[in-house]
Amino acid sequence: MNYLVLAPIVLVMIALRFTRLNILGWLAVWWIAAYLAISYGIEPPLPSSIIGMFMGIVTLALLAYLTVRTDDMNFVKRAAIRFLTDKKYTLPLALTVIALPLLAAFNVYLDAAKAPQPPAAGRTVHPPPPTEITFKGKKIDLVNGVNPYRELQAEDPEAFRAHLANGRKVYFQNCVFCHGDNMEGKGLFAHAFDPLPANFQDPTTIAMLQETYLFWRIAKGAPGLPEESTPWASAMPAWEHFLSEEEIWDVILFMYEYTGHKPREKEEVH
Amino acid sequence: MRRFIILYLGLMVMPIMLPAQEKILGTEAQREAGKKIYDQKCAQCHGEQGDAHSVATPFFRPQPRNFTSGIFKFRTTASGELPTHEDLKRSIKNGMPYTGMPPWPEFSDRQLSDLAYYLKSFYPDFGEYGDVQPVALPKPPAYSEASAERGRIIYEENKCLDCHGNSGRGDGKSAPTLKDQWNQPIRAADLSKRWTFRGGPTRADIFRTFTTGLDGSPMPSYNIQPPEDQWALVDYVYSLGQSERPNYATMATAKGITEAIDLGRGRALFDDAPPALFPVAGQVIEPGREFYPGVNAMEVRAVYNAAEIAIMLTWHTMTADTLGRNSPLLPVAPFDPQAPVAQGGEEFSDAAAVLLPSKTPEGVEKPYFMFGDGKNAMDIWFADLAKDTAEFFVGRGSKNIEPAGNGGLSLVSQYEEGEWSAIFKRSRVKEGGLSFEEGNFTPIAFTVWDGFNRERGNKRGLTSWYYLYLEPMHKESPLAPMAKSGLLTLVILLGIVAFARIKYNGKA
Amino acid sequence: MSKRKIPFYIISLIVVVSLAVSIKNVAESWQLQRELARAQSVAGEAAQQAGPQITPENSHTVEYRKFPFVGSRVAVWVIAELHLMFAAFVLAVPMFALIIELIGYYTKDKRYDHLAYEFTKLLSTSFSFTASLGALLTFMLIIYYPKLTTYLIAIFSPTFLPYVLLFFAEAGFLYAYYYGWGKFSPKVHIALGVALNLVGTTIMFIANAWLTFMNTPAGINESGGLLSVWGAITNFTWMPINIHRLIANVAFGGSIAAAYGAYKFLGARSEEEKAHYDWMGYVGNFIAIAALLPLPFAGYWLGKEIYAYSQSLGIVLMGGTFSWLFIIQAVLIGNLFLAANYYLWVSMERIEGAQRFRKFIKYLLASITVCFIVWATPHSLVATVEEARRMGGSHHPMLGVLGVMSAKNTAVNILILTTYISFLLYRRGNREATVSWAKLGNTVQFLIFAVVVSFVVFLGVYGYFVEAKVRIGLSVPQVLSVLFAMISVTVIDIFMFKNAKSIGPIRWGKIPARAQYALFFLAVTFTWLMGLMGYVRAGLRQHWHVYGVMQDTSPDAFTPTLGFASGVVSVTVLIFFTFIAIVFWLSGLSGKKDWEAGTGKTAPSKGGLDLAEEGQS
Amino acid sequence: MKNALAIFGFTVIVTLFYWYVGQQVPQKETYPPKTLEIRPDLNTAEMVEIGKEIVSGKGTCLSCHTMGQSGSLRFPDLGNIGAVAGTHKPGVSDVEYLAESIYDPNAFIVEGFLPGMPVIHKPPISLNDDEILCVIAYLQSLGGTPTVTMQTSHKFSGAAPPSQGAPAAAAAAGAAVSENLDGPGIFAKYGCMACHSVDSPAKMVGPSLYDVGKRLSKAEMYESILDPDAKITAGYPAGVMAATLKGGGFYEKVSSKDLNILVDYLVSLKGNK
Repeated sequence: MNYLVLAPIVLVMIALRFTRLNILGWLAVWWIAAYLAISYGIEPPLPSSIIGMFMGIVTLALLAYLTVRTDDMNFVKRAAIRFLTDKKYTLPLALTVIALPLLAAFNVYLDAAKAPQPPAAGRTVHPPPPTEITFKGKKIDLVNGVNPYRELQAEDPEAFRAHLANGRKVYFQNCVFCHGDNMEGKGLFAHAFDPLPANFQDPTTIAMLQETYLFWRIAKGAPGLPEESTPWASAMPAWEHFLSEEEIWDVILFMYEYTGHKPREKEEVH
Repeated sequence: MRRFIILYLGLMVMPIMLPAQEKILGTEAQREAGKKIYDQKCAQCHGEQGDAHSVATPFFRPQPRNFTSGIFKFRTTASGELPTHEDLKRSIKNGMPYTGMPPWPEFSDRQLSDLAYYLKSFYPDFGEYGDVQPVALPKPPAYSEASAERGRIIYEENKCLDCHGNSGRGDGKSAPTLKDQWNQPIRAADLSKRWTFRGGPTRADIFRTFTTGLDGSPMPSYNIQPPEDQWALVDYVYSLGQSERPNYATMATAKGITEAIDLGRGRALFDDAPPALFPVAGQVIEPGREFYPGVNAMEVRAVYNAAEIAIMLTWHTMTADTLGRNSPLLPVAPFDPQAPVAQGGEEFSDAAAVLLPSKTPEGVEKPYFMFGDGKNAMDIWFADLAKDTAEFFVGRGSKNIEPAGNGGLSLVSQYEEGEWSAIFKRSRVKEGGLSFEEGNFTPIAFTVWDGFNRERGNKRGLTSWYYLYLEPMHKESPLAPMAKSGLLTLVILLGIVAFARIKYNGKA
Repeated sequence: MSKRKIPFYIISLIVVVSLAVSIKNVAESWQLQRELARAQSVAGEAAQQAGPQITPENSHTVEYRKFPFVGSRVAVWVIAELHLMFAAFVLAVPMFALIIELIGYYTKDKRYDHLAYEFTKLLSTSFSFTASLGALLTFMLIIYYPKLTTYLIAIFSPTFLPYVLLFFAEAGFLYAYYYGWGKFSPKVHIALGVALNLVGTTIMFIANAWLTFMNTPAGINESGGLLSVWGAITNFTWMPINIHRLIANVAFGGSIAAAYGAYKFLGARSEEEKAHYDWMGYVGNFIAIAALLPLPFAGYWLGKEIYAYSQSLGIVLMGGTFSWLFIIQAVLIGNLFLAANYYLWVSMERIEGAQRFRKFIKYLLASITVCFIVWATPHSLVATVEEARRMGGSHHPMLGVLGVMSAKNTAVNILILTTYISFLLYRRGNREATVSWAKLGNTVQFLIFAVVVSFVVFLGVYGYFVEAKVRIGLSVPQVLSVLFAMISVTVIDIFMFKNAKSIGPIRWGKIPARAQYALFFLAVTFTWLMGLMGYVRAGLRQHWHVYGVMQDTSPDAFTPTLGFASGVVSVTVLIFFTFIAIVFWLSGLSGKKDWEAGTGKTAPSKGGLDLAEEGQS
Repeated sequence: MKNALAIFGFTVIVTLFYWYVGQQVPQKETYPPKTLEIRPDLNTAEMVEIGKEIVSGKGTCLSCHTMGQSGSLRFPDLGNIGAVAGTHKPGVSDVEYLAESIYDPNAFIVEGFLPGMPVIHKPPISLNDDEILCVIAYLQSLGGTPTVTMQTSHKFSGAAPPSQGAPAAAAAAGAAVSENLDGPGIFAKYGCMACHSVDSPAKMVGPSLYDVGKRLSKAEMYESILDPDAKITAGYPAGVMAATLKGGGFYEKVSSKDLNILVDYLVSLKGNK
């Protein structure tokens, strides 16, 4: 949130409440205010694709508002026709007719003058997992599989704690450099990678996934991403080459323990 | 006997001291609350007992602080004294950039305080010496160029350059020998990168750091008089780095030039090319893991003409290692957490490499960023700085790197005041391989080996994929599309006016 | 074409339909497939298969054939979609024709009866379109996807004959219902309507079994062999799809009927005609929106079942390749709500006294816009590297929270409540409560809204702090509280406005033309949405014909881009509306019903039904 | 008419608008996983995939070898073979070592194991050179990074018939399809020869079946196949065959017809070859 931008906008909108502006002016102020708030009022700034989409929706809504009342519409229509036909407005009309094409041309110029951007690639953040993977020759069922040590939590808390401790060790010797001490994806080397390492504290990451999904992502890493997750820029290694199956399950236990999230369970079969 | 008296006296004053004690050491409940946080968030690195014996200790350099030693680097108190309560809180909250200690903005003031109380319980003296008084920090006067210039003299007079180097890049002559209190190698700060300052990047931070010193490290405290000179030194250090934040780039832009690319001109060739700074991370993934790379950033510039392209890599390193040899093929023993940190020696030279896909990629698919993969090969332009010729490798994975002659590459390199520059040159077109075309984005990545750090093979610093953009020499004039769009708008507008006039004239 | 000839045309149509249906039946047998294959080989097309000469013995080895120009997949896709759209319409129209007839029967308001009849008029032509398209689809499947078709026939063989027989029953009931209008006693006629609907729904359920089996196969062993037909029918997504389609059909049919009213309104010459069609458009729209409201919940159930069947399939749907499709869907649904509300607001102009509610429009609009924005916010954004770095990843710290289910559930619930409020204001337009407790009633209603909105928002926010299982469960109290608000407020309203004072009449017909365009907008959006959802349901299988059982090995096995799919859906929608225009035109030819008799001078209704009350003028 | 045109125009505009929305989202085509055939232009990653299919299918390697298990094993575990292959014989690269282990399995025996692996580039398994290259690629990928390409040569290259360009995956999967095999064919299909010899009284992992027709009745053979641990030939460990067959899915996959043919074949083995 950028309050320096938002505060004046709010003030102007409050002032607007007490002024008698005609519908066109009113809509124009709203449109500009929405544009400024969306483009500059949010920190960090939104990507331009999103600004475009939001403004599209706002424009649609304001157009709906303009046309919802017949008297408003007639007012606008009459004003437009007057502007287009009345002799009195010839000069401003002529100016508009000249200015708008210039503006359009200038816009093209700005586009051309913009610094080139490296090709952007939309990534699929949660790619669908395969139904099973082969881990060191062993098939791991991702659909119906479970973390084999999860049940210890209830059955043998002592053993479960041992697995957690092992998971903690694995995490802090392998994962912490990128995913960070607090599992927020802000490790020592995180700033050097794009996409940035995943933030496990975020309730929209591991809290939404089954443990087998994590196993797949850890074991297969970026090289094992399916095609829709290209461009494979992720630096996540395929840990199957460096960790044992037990270590991976343990670190998964630890990740949930540390963040306080619960893994998604397989939906009940009805 | 004497000890007995002290104990006796101590017992006598105990009732009086208790409230004061509580202020310094906190209540049982506060320490307990601190311990809870500590055990969950801190013990992995600083150890359950606060003694920095932990699963993660060997993986970080500088190593996590040992709280039982009572030595703290970042304080507002005089050299050798314990830090204040606020100092501890600040260090936890802000963390230390470019070390394993992250900032903890999510801790509330109360949590920070509880933690600080608990940390103090690891070292008994906190209770004994009463409340430590911070050294008063004067309000910083405004920065001035003149003061910075004067600061250069203070910098020289106080022998700062012995460690920090003539240009402040951390390359002083005694820098390679520095060890901390625990006999661990330690590096002098690179003063040209203020964002890496552990104690903070502001002028007040710099002032505090050199007036109070960094206990446990070879950085002593300086009492420079008169006080203006203290600020002159601060201003000089401040003037060495351009900003508090690294301005990391996402792409490098190659500038088109018309003259021939003459490597004899060296760095001057790139005077007009915009620099792009890329962060370098340790290769912590595959065997040969490098947890503390010697280089943390690399600057890239590039120029091209009709026939050739030249890419210059520059980076800061403490020593120019031009003895020994280096190669991506050299074997590395697996990381051994038990082994002491090895450095120095003349076995391995400094080296750097430019990594590029072997073929212009179709779409967004690139070789795996490590050293390519079986599906997509990677070109490695390699510079062993002990030699003056470039080498060329094709990578299909870390264990599948083949030397392939020199790949048509030429190389010049130069070390000056803590900064290496290595310039590669190649013809822009390669039959059946990667060609550089005007207006195209080519994926590019970099790797750097610090010989002093005994980096070689897969033990290295690396970047992820970025892009190299060849800025077209002749930009297409936007006039035609501008005219087109303007005319189209004009026609539409005139159409609207004509329609309205015919239909509504006189009726509105 | 004179009036007298109409029955002749209808009979010919019936003959054609029955023929098509029986041919379809025959076509499903082996025999025809071999015939076709042989015919093809005779025609020399076998050369195109680049395979050996086809003989009776090896003809079943052909797995795919190629449709010229656009390819088999697109051809079957378009035909299937058209068949489905018509089928939806044909199933939905009797449903609300019956509802409206019932209302007319109980209120003794002749207008409803006429309206129901007019809807039914659209039916007979659409029915033949549906059947023809169905036959075409079957042929295309047999010709272009013989392997898949054979497999499905093998699994579902016991269901085909009942299906076809039910089709005959459907035709019989339909024409009896249509031609028997006013000829049977009302009770018999209504019974016919009920039977028609039951048969139609059963037909849809059977067809749903086939297609849901392809998504979530059940009742078979690992190698695809049949274990139980009943198991294959009652697969994971069968019931959710049944319910989803049942509701969606009503909404879709309502919107098309409203479009019909709008079309007639715009072409109407007399005031009375205008009044009638204005009212018809209103009723159609009302039904469409009423059915739209529960639709998202049925959708969530379907999604949940897909997730339960397989995490992979669930993630393909919600998080993977198709996550962007749901952003397009959000735009469509946002537009639906916006247009539906817009129609209500504009149409308030024909209600005297509704001017006093105008000032609320901007708040309702603001609420809709904000919810629309939340719903359309993607989770992972398209951003340049520079932008992504400023955001600190591909998730924006602020928008990231809007991109997930908790936020979207909340947004859709509030959208529904807002639409409900618009309707409430519309309903009160020309009336003023006279009961002594009116003020208290208003306060209580307001409090209910306030509490429910805060509760829904609270649950939405709370959803970020609990595990996935609980979070998914939270949508239930959200929905229930919204339902509670709608029902309790409606009940209070009914009592409060029991003997309300009328401020002025509803001037049917005095509605601006742009409101009618809003109805068209709704119809097109609904249709497009159906096309898109059809695509995602089928596309979900990716390179499988039957998920996990039979792989698609044809050259079309890849999943096309969303842009391409949008193109196909757009073309399908345009073809559909061209056909619909023909249906409208034909039903217009079949003679003008003497609707004049019913309007204008009916007695005020006595029932407590909303619709009936709206009908007052 | 004018109305109808206006409405149609409006419909077209709305449809175009949604089409436009559809163009604004990221455009990505997803292709189904490729079916792999052995072709000379395969890249290493694809070779690994094919190798994996062969190892668990046609090659019947997993009848004896395990992946990622430790403890007392009959055959060396392959879970980390890619990392250790280069270390077994000094001076021999991992590719050469793996090739030797496949073409000449008894040339070098890992300490603690017994010889007994059949050659697999000859009937009945009959992998060709290209398939074996893929197997090597896959073995390298287990714990290591594969380096071989289709052009890699080693000292055994040419020992087996070259590839006919047959689809390897299909061939590998072919094991599950019922074909009209004779007794030896079925014996080969289920990988029996990995543990039992039929042409000589040589002891392998399991007892030789050279003269089984003389030793066992038909009923006993059925029992030994379907419940191997019911009776154990003296000198052989229990549980081995059961464990192996479970891994290979023998019980589920063998049809009663195949079982009959197999037993008939075994009955015919009377040691007079």
